Amino acid sequence: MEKIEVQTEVKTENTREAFDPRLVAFVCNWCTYAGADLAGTSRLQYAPNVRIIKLPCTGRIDPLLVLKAFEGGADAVLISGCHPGDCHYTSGNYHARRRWSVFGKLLAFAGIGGHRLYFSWVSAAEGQKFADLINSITKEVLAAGPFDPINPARRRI
Amino acid sequence: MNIYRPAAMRLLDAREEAPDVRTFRLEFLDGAARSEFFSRYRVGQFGLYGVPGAGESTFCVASPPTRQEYIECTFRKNGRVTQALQDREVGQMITFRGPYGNCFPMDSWRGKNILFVAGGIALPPVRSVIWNVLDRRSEFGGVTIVYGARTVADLVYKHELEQWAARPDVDLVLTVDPGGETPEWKGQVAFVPNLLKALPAATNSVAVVCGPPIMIKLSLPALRGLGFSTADIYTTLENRMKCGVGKCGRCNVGPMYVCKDGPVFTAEQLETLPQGDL
Amino acid sequence: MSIVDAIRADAAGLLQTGRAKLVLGYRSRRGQRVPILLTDAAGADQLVYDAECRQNLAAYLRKPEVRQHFPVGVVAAPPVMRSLVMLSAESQIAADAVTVLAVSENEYHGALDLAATVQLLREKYANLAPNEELLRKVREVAAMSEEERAAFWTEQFSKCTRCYACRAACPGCYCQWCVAKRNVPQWISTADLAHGTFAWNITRAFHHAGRCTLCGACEAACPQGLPLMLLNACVAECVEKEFGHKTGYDLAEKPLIGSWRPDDDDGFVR
Amino acid sequence: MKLLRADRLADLAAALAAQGYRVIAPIRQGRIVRLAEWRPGAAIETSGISANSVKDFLFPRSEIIDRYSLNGGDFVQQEVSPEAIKTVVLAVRPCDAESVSVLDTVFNWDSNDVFYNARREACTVVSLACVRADEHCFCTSVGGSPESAEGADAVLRVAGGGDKFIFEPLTPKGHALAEAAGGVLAEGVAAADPVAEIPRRFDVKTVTEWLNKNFDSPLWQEFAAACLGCGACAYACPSCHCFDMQDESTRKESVRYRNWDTCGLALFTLHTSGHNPRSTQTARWRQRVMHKLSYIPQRFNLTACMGCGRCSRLCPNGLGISETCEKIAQLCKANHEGRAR
Repeated sequence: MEKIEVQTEVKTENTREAFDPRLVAFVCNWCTYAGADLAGTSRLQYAPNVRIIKLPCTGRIDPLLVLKAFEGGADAVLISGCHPGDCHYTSGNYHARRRWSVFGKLLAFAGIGGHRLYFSWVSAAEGQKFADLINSITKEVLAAGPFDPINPARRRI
Repeated sequence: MNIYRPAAMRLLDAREEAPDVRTFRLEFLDGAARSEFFSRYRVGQFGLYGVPGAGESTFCVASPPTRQEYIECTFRKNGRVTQALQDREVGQMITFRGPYGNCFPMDSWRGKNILFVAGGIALPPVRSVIWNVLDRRSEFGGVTIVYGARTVADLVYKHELEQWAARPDVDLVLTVDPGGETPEWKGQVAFVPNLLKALPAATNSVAVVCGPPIMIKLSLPALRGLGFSTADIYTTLENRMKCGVGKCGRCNVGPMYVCKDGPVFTAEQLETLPQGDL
Repeated sequence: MSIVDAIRADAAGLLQTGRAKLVLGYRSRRGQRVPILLTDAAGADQLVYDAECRQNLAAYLRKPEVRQHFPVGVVAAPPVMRSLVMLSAESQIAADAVTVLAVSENEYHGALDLAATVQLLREKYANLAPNEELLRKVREVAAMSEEERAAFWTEQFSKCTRCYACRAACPGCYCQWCVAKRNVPQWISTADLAHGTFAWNITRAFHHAGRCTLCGACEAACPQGLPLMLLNACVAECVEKEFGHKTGYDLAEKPLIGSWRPDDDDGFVR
Repeated sequence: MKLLRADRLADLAAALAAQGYRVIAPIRQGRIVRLAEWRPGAAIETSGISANSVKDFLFPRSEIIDRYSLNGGDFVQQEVSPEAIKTVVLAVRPCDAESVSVLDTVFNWDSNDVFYNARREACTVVSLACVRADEHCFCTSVGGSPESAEGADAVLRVAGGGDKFIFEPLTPKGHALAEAAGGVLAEGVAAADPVAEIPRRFDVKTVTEWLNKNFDSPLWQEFAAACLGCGACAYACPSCHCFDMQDESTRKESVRYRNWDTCGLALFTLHTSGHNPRSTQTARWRQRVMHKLSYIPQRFNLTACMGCGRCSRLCPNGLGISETCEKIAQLCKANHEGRAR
């Protein structure tokens, strides 16, 4: 946990004028991480704004991790795992899907909208998809602007 | 003055005592803080050791006031703060507040025999008394130490146990709980309270008892059986603490604040405090 | 026989026959309705019931001091009945640990076991009238711009003192180790800082997905007047719409977040 | 005699704000009335008692007590100064004003808490004598009174059937306030309206005596039966003062906060080992009652309950200090009569 806080910590407060989005991606070990790895070994270029955090399975990703990421300064969070039916642990991604379906709507209701929280399936073979995904999310977040600095989810000690 | 502001200490040495149990040797970074501490420190008092970002934790000061170059504490890694403390490396800094609480009335023990009874990780508070007594050996009568732990590995201060065992003016009884012995173990295999029953009857003696609640509970009747009066049996209480200075209310037991009126209590005082579920 | 008389008679009966060692009901105190824990049939005439009885008595079933008196009788309106069914479905209480004194504003249904309670809920209370006022407010917040919503909740959460009255009042909050108690790491900051109160209130609402029966006890208990039911209603609406899940109508119900179906909504996945 | 028209309370607030005071007053927010910072245009509610108390402004919910800049394994202590804004708390109840004495004692016995003292020094308390009370008020049972001026720097007394207040400065701070109020206060003569009648529900001495002897009474089970274990009563209580200390940090900075805490929550006494010396809700409720009415009286010769009734007003489960004390008083009375017979 300590590592996550460190990686996502605000170094300088972004402004709308000079905005370099910070995207935190919680990915599963078996599909999306391998997909991201493939994107790298295939020399695919994608936005350098993403910090990838590998977990065993999307089923492990607790909403509190996402809140911590927002707390620490993430402008957007991506959760990505295996396609339905491909989960290394049979059903972790199905559990995750249901969880994020509810949590995303609750978060939106509380003022953290759709362009802050993303969910996707990226398999180990989909290096291109991963690169495209990161590029498009970065573009969207760039358009949306920094995660509102007065948003209550952001840590201010 | 901000009473919640600790002093900065540097970690001089960290010794592994038992699994997850370490002894820290610390020095004050500020000379004034050091003299202030040693002008007030009496044996039995405690301090709050902390790491900024993790918080503070309460342990006794395990070194005696007769040694003023450093202070020592011994603690087990168990929660957030103790983890952060043990993650500190020699040369790095930690915070310290203290000394807090009351002390053992050692001056009133002059000329008396002293029996120390300790269990497991509770040797540190007793250790500061033991060294204080040994550093002023001529002022006291016989010294007996009964120390037990669950297993041989759980005994702390092994190096000092050897020193005490070698001294002709100290009777040391070491024991481990049944099942905790190793093939090389030469000490006793028994529970501490059971060993106490075999000791000679008390005359002109005081006892200092420190250990897990169950050990204290069973040791008190054994000591009474040896002839100790409840006023001559001393123990140190532990409660969760935050402020250490009688404000935060956490260590409240009956009308007492353990941080101010304790941690040292006689068995006689304990009898007047609420028993059972505090 | 009036509703209240019937409840009193049944409560006394349960205690006398030993079908219950404790009855959880409501009494009147200084104009308020507050819980009463009866162990003696002689006290049954203190019981009252009306629409002002807002505490969800199922919350007491996690208390060790109450659990030692199982089996118990519980005076329960439909949302409380649903909470009891939920607790049984989530293995927090044995099916025979409670007898339900099933009541609604204008009818008393007798002392029922949980199976009969489910039957009753399905037959008579399958479609509880939605709270129009609450739904209107949910729409109002949902219609705000994102900035307005963030500002709205920032202001609301700023009142939170983290007394956890909402948690105490809720039967769904049965975790012995609430995440708000955990400090390695400190998941939820305990200081009066926006991110801590945000994390607490959002996490509380989320953890009740599929557990909340919209009984309103949390909001009624909040000393600072936070509109907690808005969050609960948002979640409840989502779970019903997306997963067809209605809490507390099935003793074999699987916890919503702990289960899944292959055809769950996929629309939000990239 | 200084008088204030009842409809000019907001003008008084405005005049004080113009003189640099942060003005705190009871203001309606949704379904509850809270002591909050007064802003121009806000109406001051004097009819009931606020949900929160003066405590919020002397000993706030969270307060920074230490600060470090971090650099790996080393740190540098940074300056922390107590935040003490010149504040006036207007129209609080006499019980609130009295409660300050408990906080004064706790934060200053043995050693002095600079954070509390700085706020206390900068705070002027203006109480409003009660002409109305509700069914939860019990100040008269714990030695208080609806017209008590103890702890207040100035008192407002309702006069003229409710159309004006008598403003009575009592301390130098109160006089300074009268001066700052300027023309809003008019000279005149008026007689104070009769204060609220608050029945004595129990005798606090009898209760304290019972408590001193009955830690082990099986009745605690019954007293605490309805308690579900939240901190609502303690956080609303004007004299509950227990706190926690927690660090909040980033990689570069760490701040130590003092946050409210309460014996009602299980975490309060839980040891790291998992052992909890106060393991049941019954024991926790007993601690709260004992601390107020037995331990603090024994230690400081003070009663730590002012009878404001917030605990029973707020508790959804009908617990409160007065409920427990009434039961104890009834018990004592029954025992006494039993012995007499």
